[in-house]
Amino acid sequence: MKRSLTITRDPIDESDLIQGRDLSSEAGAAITFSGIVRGTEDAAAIDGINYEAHEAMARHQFEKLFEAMETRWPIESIRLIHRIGPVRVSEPSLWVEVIAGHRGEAFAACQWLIDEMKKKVPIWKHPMLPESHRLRRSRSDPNPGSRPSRG
Amino acid sequence: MKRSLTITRDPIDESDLIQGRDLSSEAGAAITFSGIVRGTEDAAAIDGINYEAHEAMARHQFEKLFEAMETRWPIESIRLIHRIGPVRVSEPSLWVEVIAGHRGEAFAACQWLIDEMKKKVPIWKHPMLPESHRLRRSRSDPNPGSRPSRG
Amino acid sequence: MRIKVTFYSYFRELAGTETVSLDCTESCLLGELVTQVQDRFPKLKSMDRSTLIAVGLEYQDRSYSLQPGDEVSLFPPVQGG
Amino acid sequence: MRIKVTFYSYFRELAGTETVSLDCTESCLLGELVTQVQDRFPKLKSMDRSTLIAVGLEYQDRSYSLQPGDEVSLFPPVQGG
Repeated sequence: MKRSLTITRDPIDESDLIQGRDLSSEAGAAITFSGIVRGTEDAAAIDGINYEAHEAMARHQFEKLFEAMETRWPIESIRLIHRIGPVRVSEPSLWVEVIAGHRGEAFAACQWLIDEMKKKVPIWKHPMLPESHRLRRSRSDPNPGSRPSRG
Repeated sequence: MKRSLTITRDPIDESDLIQGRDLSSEAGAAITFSGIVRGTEDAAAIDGINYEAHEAMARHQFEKLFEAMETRWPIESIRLIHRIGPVRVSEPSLWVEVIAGHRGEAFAACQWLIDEMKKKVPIWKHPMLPESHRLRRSRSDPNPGSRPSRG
Repeated sequence: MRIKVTFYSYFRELAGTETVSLDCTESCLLGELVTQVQDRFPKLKSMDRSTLIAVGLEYQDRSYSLQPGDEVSLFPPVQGG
Repeated sequence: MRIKVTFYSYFRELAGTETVSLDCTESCLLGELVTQVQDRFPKLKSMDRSTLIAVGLEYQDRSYSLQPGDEVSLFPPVQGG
Protein backbone atom coordinates (compact mmCIF):
# COMPACT_ATOMS: atom_id res chain seq x y z
CA MET A 1 0.00 0.00 0.00
CA LYS A 2 1.39 3.38 -1.00
CA ARG A 3 1.17 5.92 1.81
CA SER A 4 1.44 9.65 1.94
CA LEU A 5 0.91 11.67 5.11
CA THR A 6 1.17 15.44 5.30
CA ILE A 7 0.55 17.69 8.29
CA THR A 8 0.90 21.25 7.12
CA ARG A 9 -0.02 24.88 7.67
CA ASP A 10 -0.46 25.37 3.91
CA PRO A 11 -3.87 25.34 2.20
CA ILE A 12 -4.92 22.01 0.70
CA ASP A 13 -4.98 22.23 -3.10
CA GLU A 14 -7.40 19.44 -3.97
CA SER A 15 -7.26 20.02 -7.69
CA ASP A 16 -3.49 19.72 -7.66
CA LEU A 17 -3.68 16.55 -5.56
CA ILE A 18 -6.04 14.97 -8.08
CA GLN A 19 -3.66 15.81 -10.90
CA GLY A 20 -0.89 14.06 -8.99
CA ARG A 21 -2.91 10.87 -8.63
CA ASP A 22 -0.99 7.74 -9.49
CA LEU A 23 -3.02 4.65 -10.42
CA SER A 24 -2.09 1.05 -11.11
CA SER A 25 -4.00 -0.72 -13.88
CA GLU A 26 -5.93 -2.64 -11.20
CA ALA A 27 -7.33 0.46 -9.48
CA GLY A 28 -11.11 0.53 -9.88
CA ALA A 29 -12.24 2.98 -7.20
CA ALA A 30 -10.83 6.25 -5.90
CA ILE A 31 -12.61 7.97 -3.03
CA THR A 32 -11.77 11.37 -1.64
CA PHE A 33 -13.09 12.89 1.54
CA SER A 34 -12.75 16.59 2.27
CA GLY A 35 -13.53 17.74 5.78
CA ILE A 36 -14.52 21.38 5.42
CA VAL A 37 -14.73 24.07 8.12
CA ARG A 38 -18.37 25.02 8.67
CA GLY A 39 -19.50 28.56 9.39
CA THR A 40 -20.97 27.74 12.79
CA GLU A 41 -19.68 25.94 15.87
CA ASP A 42 -22.12 25.17 18.68
CA ALA A 43 -24.68 27.39 16.92
CA ALA A 44 -22.38 30.44 16.94
CA ALA A 45 -20.98 31.96 13.77
CA ILE A 46 -17.23 31.56 13.43
CA ASP A 47 -14.57 32.83 11.03
CA GLY A 48 -12.68 29.57 11.00
CA ILE A 49 -10.95 27.01 13.16
CA ASN A 50 -7.42 27.11 14.48
CA TYR A 51 -6.13 23.53 14.53
CA GLU A 52 -3.54 22.52 17.10
CA ALA A 53 -1.62 19.23 16.91
CA HIS A 54 0.79 17.22 19.01
CA GLU A 55 2.53 16.77 15.72
CA ALA A 56 5.02 13.96 16.37
CA MET A 57 2.37 11.90 18.11
CA ALA A 58 -0.20 12.71 15.41
CA ARG A 59 2.17 11.37 12.71
CA HIS A 60 2.81 8.23 14.72
CA GLN A 61 -0.89 7.62 15.35
CA PHE A 62 -1.75 8.19 11.67
CA GLU A 63 0.95 5.69 10.64
CA LYS A 64 -0.42 3.12 13.07
CA LEU A 65 -3.89 3.56 11.57
CA PHE A 66 -2.45 3.11 8.06
CA GLU A 67 -0.78 -0.14 9.24
CA ALA A 68 -4.06 -1.43 10.66
CA MET A 69 -5.96 -0.39 7.54
CA GLU A 70 -3.54 -2.32 5.35
CA THR A 71 -4.12 -5.53 7.32
CA ARG A 72 -7.89 -5.19 7.03
CA TRP A 73 -8.49 -4.18 3.42
CA PRO A 74 -6.68 -4.58 0.08
CA ILE A 75 -5.92 -0.91 -0.47
CA GLU A 76 -3.63 0.31 -3.24
CA SER A 77 -2.94 3.79 -1.93
CA ILE A 78 -3.76 6.17 0.90
CA ARG A 79 -3.02 9.89 0.88
CA LEU A 80 -3.96 12.04 3.86
CA ILE A 81 -3.40 15.72 4.53
CA HIS A 82 -4.37 17.51 7.74
CA ARG A 83 -3.98 21.24 8.04
CA ILE A 84 -2.94 22.84 11.29
CA GLY A 85 -3.08 26.50 12.24
CA PRO A 86 -5.94 28.75 11.13
CA VAL A 87 -8.35 27.37 8.50
CA ARG A 88 -11.12 29.66 7.30
CA VAL A 89 -14.76 28.70 6.80
CA SER A 90 -15.35 26.67 3.57
CA GLU A 91 -11.73 25.59 3.36
CA PRO A 92 -10.80 21.91 3.86
CA SER A 93 -8.91 21.03 7.03
CA LEU A 94 -8.65 17.36 6.11
CA TRP A 95 -8.29 15.57 2.78
CA VAL A 96 -8.22 11.80 2.47
CA GLU A 97 -7.89 9.73 -0.70
CA VAL A 98 -8.26 5.96 -0.77
CA ILE A 99 -7.64 3.98 -3.96
CA ALA A 100 -8.53 0.30 -4.23
CA GLY A 101 -9.60 -2.33 -6.71
CA HIS A 102 -13.27 -2.08 -5.78
CA ARG A 103 -15.50 0.50 -4.15
CA GLY A 104 -16.63 -1.64 -1.20
CA GLU A 105 -13.20 -1.82 0.37
CA ALA A 106 -12.37 1.78 -0.54
CA PHE A 107 -15.50 3.16 1.17
CA ALA A 108 -15.11 0.89 4.21
CA ALA A 109 -11.44 1.75 4.71
CA CYS A 110 -11.94 5.48 4.19
CA GLN A 111 -14.78 5.70 6.71
CA TRP A 112 -12.95 3.53 9.22
CA LEU A 113 -9.84 5.68 8.96
CA ILE A 114 -11.74 8.92 9.57
CA ASP A 115 -13.69 7.45 12.50
CA GLU A 116 -10.49 6.13 14.10
CA MET A 117 -8.51 9.32 13.59
CA LYS A 118 -11.24 11.23 15.38
CA LYS A 119 -10.60 9.02 18.42
CA LYS A 120 -6.83 8.65 18.31
CA VAL A 121 -4.97 11.42 16.52
CA PRO A 122 -4.04 14.31 18.86
CA ILE A 123 -5.41 17.31 17.00
CA TRP A 124 -7.72 19.89 18.55
CA LYS A 125 -10.02 22.61 17.28
CA HIS A 126 -10.07 26.21 18.48
CA PRO A 127 -12.93 28.12 16.89
CA MET A 128 -11.96 31.56 15.60
CA LEU A 129 -14.71 33.95 16.67
CA PRO A 130 -15.64 36.93 14.50
CA GLU A 131 -13.82 40.17 15.30
CA SER A 132 -16.93 41.84 16.75
CA HIS A 133 -17.53 38.90 19.06
CA ARG A 134 -13.94 38.86 20.29
CA LEU A 135 -14.05 42.56 21.18
CA ARG A 136 -17.34 42.17 23.02
CA ARG A 137 -16.11 39.23 25.10
CA SER A 138 -12.59 40.39 25.70
CA ARG A 139 -13.11 41.62 29.26
CA SER A 140 -15.07 38.70 30.65
CA ASP A 141 -13.30 35.77 29.01
CA PRO A 142 -9.64 35.93 28.10
CA ASN A 143 -9.76 32.62 26.14
CA PRO A 144 -12.91 32.50 24.08
CA GLY A 145 -13.45 29.50 21.90
CA SER A 146 -10.96 27.09 23.37
CA ARG A 147 -13.33 25.04 25.50
CA PRO A 148 -14.82 21.67 24.52
CA SER A 149 -17.07 21.75 21.52
CA ARG A 150 -19.05 19.08 19.79
CA GLY A 151 -16.54 18.77 16.94
CA MET B 1 -30.38 20.05 -3.09
CA LYS B 2 -28.34 21.25 -6.04
CA ARG B 3 -28.17 18.65 -8.81
CA SER B 4 -25.94 18.24 -11.80
CA LEU B 5 -26.15 15.23 -14.12
CA THR B 6 -23.94 14.75 -17.16
CA ILE B 7 -23.85 11.82 -19.56
CA THR B 8 -21.06 12.44 -22.00
CA ARG B 9 -18.55 10.95 -24.41
CA ASP B 10 -15.89 13.41 -23.21
CA PRO B 11 -13.19 12.50 -20.67
CA ILE B 12 -13.97 13.39 -17.07
CA ASP B 13 -11.67 16.17 -15.86
CA GLU B 14 -11.74 15.63 -12.10
CA SER B 15 -9.35 18.43 -11.34
CA ASP B 16 -11.50 20.89 -13.24
CA LEU B 17 -14.64 19.61 -11.48
CA ILE B 18 -13.02 20.18 -8.08
CA GLN B 19 -12.13 23.73 -9.06
CA GLY B 20 -15.76 24.33 -9.98
CA ARG B 21 -16.98 23.16 -6.58
CA ASP B 22 -19.52 25.48 -4.99
CA LEU B 23 -19.96 25.28 -1.21
CA SER B 24 -22.37 26.87 1.22
CA SER B 25 -20.99 27.96 4.58
CA GLU B 26 -22.73 24.96 6.16
CA ALA B 27 -20.98 22.35 4.02
CA GLY B 28 -18.76 20.19 6.23
CA ALA B 29 -18.10 17.12 4.08
CA ALA B 30 -17.43 16.62 0.38
CA ILE B 31 -17.01 13.08 -0.93
CA THR B 32 -16.02 12.13 -4.43
CA PHE B 33 -16.13 8.68 -5.95
CA SER B 34 -14.32 7.86 -9.17
CA GLY B 35 -15.16 4.58 -10.83
CA ILE B 36 -12.08 3.72 -12.88
CA VAL B 37 -11.74 1.20 -15.71
CA ARG B 38 -9.54 -1.69 -14.57
CA GLY B 39 -7.07 -3.45 -16.84
CA THR B 40 -8.75 -6.84 -16.60
CA GLU B 41 -12.31 -8.06 -17.04
CA ASP B 42 -13.12 -11.66 -16.08
CA ALA B 43 -9.39 -12.30 -15.69
CA ALA B 44 -8.61 -11.24 -19.27
CA ALA B 45 -6.56 -8.16 -20.09
CA ILE B 46 -8.56 -5.41 -21.77
CA ASP B 47 -7.77 -2.06 -23.38
CA GLY B 48 -10.83 -0.35 -21.99
CA ILE B 49 -14.60 -0.52 -21.79
CA ASN B 50 -17.10 0.76 -24.30
CA TYR B 51 -20.12 2.03 -22.36
CA GLU B 52 -23.55 1.92 -23.95
CA ALA B 53 -26.56 3.72 -22.49
CA HIS B 54 -30.28 3.98 -23.07
CA GLU B 55 -29.62 7.63 -22.55
CA ALA B 56 -33.09 9.13 -22.09
CA MET B 57 -34.04 6.39 -19.67
CA ALA B 58 -30.69 6.64 -17.88
CA ARG B 59 -31.25 10.38 -17.28
CA HIS B 60 -34.75 9.71 -15.97
CA GLN B 61 -33.58 6.92 -13.65
CA PHE B 62 -30.71 9.04 -12.30
CA GLU B 63 -33.13 11.90 -11.60
CA LYS B 64 -35.46 9.53 -9.74
CA LEU B 65 -32.55 8.36 -7.61
CA PHE B 66 -31.62 11.98 -6.84
CA GLU B 67 -35.24 12.61 -5.76
CA ALA B 68 -35.18 9.60 -3.45
CA MET B 69 -31.78 10.58 -2.07
CA GLU B 70 -33.05 14.04 -1.23
CA THR B 71 -35.92 12.64 0.82
CA ARG B 72 -33.60 10.34 2.80
CA TRP B 73 -30.60 12.54 3.64
CA PRO B 74 -29.94 16.28 4.09
CA ILE B 75 -27.65 16.69 1.09
CA GLU B 76 -26.48 20.08 -0.14
CA SER B 77 -25.32 19.08 -3.60
CA ILE B 78 -24.95 16.11 -5.92
CA ARG B 79 -22.90 16.11 -9.12
CA LEU B 80 -22.69 12.97 -11.24
CA ILE B 81 -20.98 12.34 -14.55
CA HIS B 82 -21.11 9.07 -16.47
CA ARG B 83 -19.07 8.60 -19.59
CA ILE B 84 -20.39 6.61 -22.51
CA GLY B 85 -18.47 5.32 -25.50
CA PRO B 86 -14.92 3.99 -25.20
CA VAL B 87 -13.10 4.61 -21.90
CA ARG B 88 -9.51 3.40 -21.64
CA VAL B 89 -7.98 1.55 -18.69
CA SER B 90 -7.17 3.85 -15.72
CA GLU B 91 -9.63 6.51 -16.86
CA PRO B 92 -12.76 7.23 -14.81
CA SER B 93 -16.08 6.20 -16.31
CA LEU B 94 -18.10 7.55 -13.38
CA TRP B 95 -17.57 10.51 -11.07
CA VAL B 96 -19.88 11.29 -8.17
CA GLU B 97 -19.61 14.15 -5.70
CA VAL B 98 -21.83 14.47 -2.65
CA ILE B 99 -21.64 17.53 -0.39
CA ALA B 100 -23.41 17.65 2.97
CA GLY B 101 -23.16 19.16 6.41
CA HIS B 102 -21.63 16.06 7.94
CA ARG B 103 -19.71 13.05 6.69
CA GLY B 104 -22.16 10.40 7.90
CA GLU B 105 -24.94 11.46 5.56
CA ALA B 106 -22.53 12.20 2.71
CA PHE B 107 -20.98 8.71 2.83
CA ALA B 108 -24.34 6.99 3.25
CA ALA B 109 -25.97 8.87 0.37
CA CYS B 110 -23.01 8.44 -1.97
CA GLN B 111 -22.81 4.67 -1.41
CA TRP B 112 -26.57 4.27 -1.69
CA LEU B 113 -26.63 6.20 -4.97
CA ILE B 114 -23.91 4.07 -6.54
CA ASP B 115 -25.50 0.81 -5.36
CA GLU B 116 -28.89 1.86 -6.73
CA MET B 117 -27.57 3.11 -10.06
CA LYS B 118 -25.94 -0.29 -10.58
CA LYS B 119 -29.39 -1.85 -10.34
CA LYS B 120 -31.52 0.74 -12.12
CA VAL B 121 -29.66 2.91 -14.62
CA PRO B 122 -29.59 1.37 -18.12
CA ILE B 123 -25.90 1.48 -18.95
CA TRP B 124 -23.89 -1.53 -20.16
CA LYS B 125 -20.25 -2.42 -20.46
CA HIS B 126 -18.56 -3.85 -23.55
CA PRO B 127 -14.94 -4.76 -22.81
CA MET B 128 -12.49 -3.63 -25.50
CA LEU B 129 -10.15 -6.55 -26.12
CA PRO B 130 -6.53 -5.92 -27.07
CA GLU B 131 -5.83 -5.79 -30.81
CA SER B 132 -3.97 -9.13 -30.82
CA HIS B 133 -6.88 -10.83 -29.07
CA ARG B 134 -9.46 -9.40 -31.47
CA LEU B 135 -7.55 -10.68 -34.50
CA ARG B 136 -7.17 -14.16 -32.98
CA ARG B 137 -10.85 -14.48 -32.17
CA SER B 138 -12.28 -12.77 -35.21
CA ARG B 139 -13.23 -15.94 -37.10
CA SER B 140 -14.90 -17.86 -34.31
CA ASP B 141 -16.77 -15.08 -32.53
CA PRO B 142 -18.02 -12.04 -34.36
CA ASN B 143 -18.96 -10.21 -31.14
CA PRO B 144 -16.26 -10.71 -28.53
CA GLY B 145 -16.65 -9.00 -25.23
CA SER B 146 -20.31 -8.14 -25.31
CA ARG B 147 -21.61 -11.03 -23.19
CA PRO B 148 -22.47 -10.78 -19.52
CA SER B 149 -19.57 -9.99 -17.27
CA ARG B 150 -19.31 -9.59 -13.54
CA GLY B 151 -19.22 -5.80 -13.75
CA MET C 1 -51.85 -1.96 -32.53
CA ARG C 2 -48.19 -1.94 -33.42
CA ILE C 3 -45.56 -1.72 -30.67
CA LYS C 4 -41.91 -0.90 -31.26
CA VAL C 5 -39.39 -2.92 -29.27
CA THR C 6 -35.74 -1.84 -28.92
CA PHE C 7 -32.94 -4.15 -27.78
CA TYR C 8 -29.87 -3.00 -25.85
CA SER C 9 -26.44 -4.43 -25.12
CA TYR C 10 -25.96 -8.09 -26.12
CA PHE C 11 -29.72 -8.57 -26.50
CA ARG C 12 -29.28 -6.62 -29.74
CA GLU C 13 -26.75 -9.19 -30.92
CA LEU C 14 -28.86 -12.13 -29.76
CA ALA C 15 -31.83 -10.73 -31.67
CA GLY C 16 -29.68 -9.81 -34.67
CA THR C 17 -31.47 -6.45 -34.89
CA GLU C 18 -31.78 -3.25 -32.91
CA THR C 19 -35.53 -2.84 -33.15
CA VAL C 20 -38.61 -4.76 -34.16
CA SER C 21 -42.28 -3.78 -34.43
CA LEU C 22 -44.89 -6.32 -33.39
CA ASP C 23 -48.69 -6.43 -33.49
CA CYS C 24 -50.74 -6.94 -30.37
CA THR C 25 -54.30 -6.23 -29.34
CA GLU C 26 -55.05 -2.97 -27.51
CA SER C 27 -54.35 -3.37 -23.77
CA CYS C 28 -52.48 -6.60 -24.34
CA LEU C 29 -50.13 -7.46 -21.50
CA LEU C 30 -46.44 -6.63 -21.65
CA GLY C 31 -45.72 -10.28 -20.81
CA GLU C 32 -47.61 -11.41 -23.94
CA LEU C 33 -45.51 -9.07 -26.09
CA VAL C 34 -42.27 -10.35 -24.52
CA THR C 35 -43.31 -13.92 -25.30
CA GLN C 36 -43.96 -12.90 -28.92
CA VAL C 37 -40.49 -11.36 -29.09
CA GLN C 38 -38.90 -14.50 -27.63
CA ASP C 39 -40.78 -16.71 -30.11
CA ARG C 40 -39.43 -14.62 -32.94
CA PHE C 41 -35.87 -14.42 -31.55
CA PRO C 42 -35.31 -17.76 -29.79
CA LYS C 43 -31.85 -16.80 -28.46
CA LEU C 44 -33.60 -14.29 -26.17
CA LYS C 45 -35.75 -17.03 -24.63
CA SER C 46 -32.83 -18.48 -22.64
CA MET C 47 -32.26 -15.00 -21.21
CA ASP C 48 -35.84 -14.72 -19.97
CA ARG C 49 -35.01 -14.70 -16.24
CA SER C 50 -32.45 -11.92 -16.59
CA THR C 51 -34.50 -9.81 -18.98
CA LEU C 52 -35.30 -6.26 -17.84
CA ILE C 53 -38.29 -4.55 -19.42
CA ALA C 54 -39.04 -0.85 -19.72
CA VAL C 55 -41.92 1.05 -21.28
CA GLY C 56 -40.80 4.53 -22.19
CA LEU C 57 -38.42 5.61 -19.39
CA GLU C 58 -39.85 3.39 -16.62
CA TYR C 59 -39.39 -0.23 -15.68
CA GLN C 60 -42.60 -2.21 -15.91
CA ASP C 61 -43.52 -5.74 -15.03
CA ARG C 62 -45.23 -8.21 -17.31
CA SER C 63 -48.71 -7.44 -16.03
CA TYR C 64 -48.55 -3.90 -17.48
CA SER C 65 -51.27 -3.22 -20.13
CA LEU C 66 -49.75 -1.79 -23.28
CA GLN C 67 -51.22 1.37 -24.79
CA PRO C 68 -50.93 2.76 -28.34
CA GLY C 69 -47.65 4.62 -28.71
CA ASP C 70 -45.85 2.73 -25.97
CA GLU C 71 -42.22 2.00 -26.73
CA VAL C 72 -40.74 -1.09 -25.16
CA SER C 73 -37.07 -1.71 -24.32
CA LEU C 74 -35.61 -5.11 -23.53
CA PHE C 75 -32.15 -5.46 -22.05
CA PRO C 76 -29.91 -7.55 -19.79
CA PRO C 77 -28.93 -6.51 -16.24
CA VAL C 78 -27.44 -3.03 -16.16
CA GLN C 79 -23.73 -2.47 -15.47
CA GLY C 80 -23.12 1.24 -15.06
CA GLY C 81 -20.25 2.69 -13.09
CA MET D 1 13.42 11.18 38.86
CA ARG D 2 12.03 14.20 37.12
CA ILE D 3 9.27 13.80 34.53
CA LYS D 4 8.25 16.50 32.06
CA VAL D 5 4.52 16.92 31.47
CA THR D 6 3.13 18.86 28.48
CA PHE D 7 -0.44 20.14 28.26
CA TYR D 8 -2.37 20.51 24.99
CA SER D 9 -5.48 22.39 23.91
CA TYR D 10 -7.52 23.92 26.72
CA PHE D 11 -5.68 21.85 29.31
CA ARG D 12 -2.83 24.30 28.75
CA GLU D 13 -5.13 27.18 29.66
CA LEU D 14 -6.60 25.35 32.64
CA ALA D 15 -3.07 24.66 33.93
CA GLY D 16 -1.92 28.18 33.06
CA THR D 17 1.31 26.75 31.66
CA GLU D 18 2.42 24.61 28.72
CA THR D 19 4.77 22.29 30.60
CA VAL D 20 5.71 21.35 34.13
CA SER D 21 8.37 19.03 35.52
CA LEU D 22 7.50 16.92 38.55
CA ASP D 23 9.44 14.54 40.78
CA CYS D 24 8.43 10.96 41.24
CA THR D 25 10.15 7.77 42.35
CA GLU D 26 11.59 5.47 39.69
CA SER D 27 8.87 3.16 38.29
CA CYS D 28 6.13 5.26 39.86
CA LEU D 29 2.78 4.76 38.22
CA LEU D 30 1.48 7.14 35.56
CA GLY D 31 -1.72 7.47 37.61
CA GLU D 32 0.27 8.76 40.59
CA LEU D 33 1.91 11.39 38.41
CA VAL D 34 -1.46 12.48 37.01
CA THR D 35 -2.80 12.89 40.55
CA GLN D 36 0.24 15.04 41.42
CA VAL D 37 -0.47 17.20 38.36
CA GLN D 38 -4.14 17.58 39.33
CA ASP D 39 -3.21 18.51 42.90
CA ARG D 40 -0.95 21.21 41.56
CA PHE D 41 -3.44 22.46 38.92
CA PRO D 42 -6.88 21.96 40.51
CA LYS D 43 -8.77 23.06 37.38
CA LEU D 44 -7.55 19.88 35.69
CA LYS D 45 -9.08 17.71 38.40
CA SER D 46 -12.63 18.31 37.16
CA MET D 47 -11.49 17.11 33.72
CA ASP D 48 -10.18 13.84 35.11
CA ARG D 49 -12.68 11.60 33.31
CA SER D 50 -12.02 13.13 29.91
CA THR D 51 -8.23 13.30 30.31
CA LEU D 52 -6.17 11.43 27.71
CA ILE D 53 -2.64 10.45 28.66
CA ALA D 54 0.30 9.69 26.39
CA VAL D 55 3.90 8.76 27.12
CA GLY D 56 6.08 9.68 24.18
CA LEU D 57 3.97 8.98 21.07
CA GLU D 58 1.73 6.27 22.58
CA TYR D 59 -1.39 6.37 24.69
CA GLN D 60 -0.88 4.72 28.08
CA ASP D 61 -3.17 3.96 30.95
CA ARG D 62 -2.63 4.89 34.55
CA SER D 63 -1.04 1.56 35.48
CA TYR D 64 1.98 2.28 33.25
CA SER D 65 5.32 2.43 35.17
CA LEU D 66 7.25 5.58 34.35
CA GLN D 67 10.90 5.32 33.35
CA PRO D 68 13.62 7.99 33.36
CA GLY D 69 13.36 10.13 30.25
CA ASP D 70 9.65 9.49 29.69
CA GLU D 71 7.73 12.53 28.47
CA VAL D 72 4.09 12.72 29.41
CA SER D 73 1.32 14.54 27.52
CA LEU D 74 -2.07 15.36 28.99
CA PHE D 75 -4.92 16.51 26.81
CA PRO D 76 -8.69 16.55 26.32
CA PRO D 77 -10.53 14.38 23.75
CA VAL D 78 -9.09 14.81 20.26
CA GLN D 79 -11.02 16.63 17.53
CA GLY D 80 -9.21 16.19 14.23
CA GLY D 81 -10.85 16.40 10.83
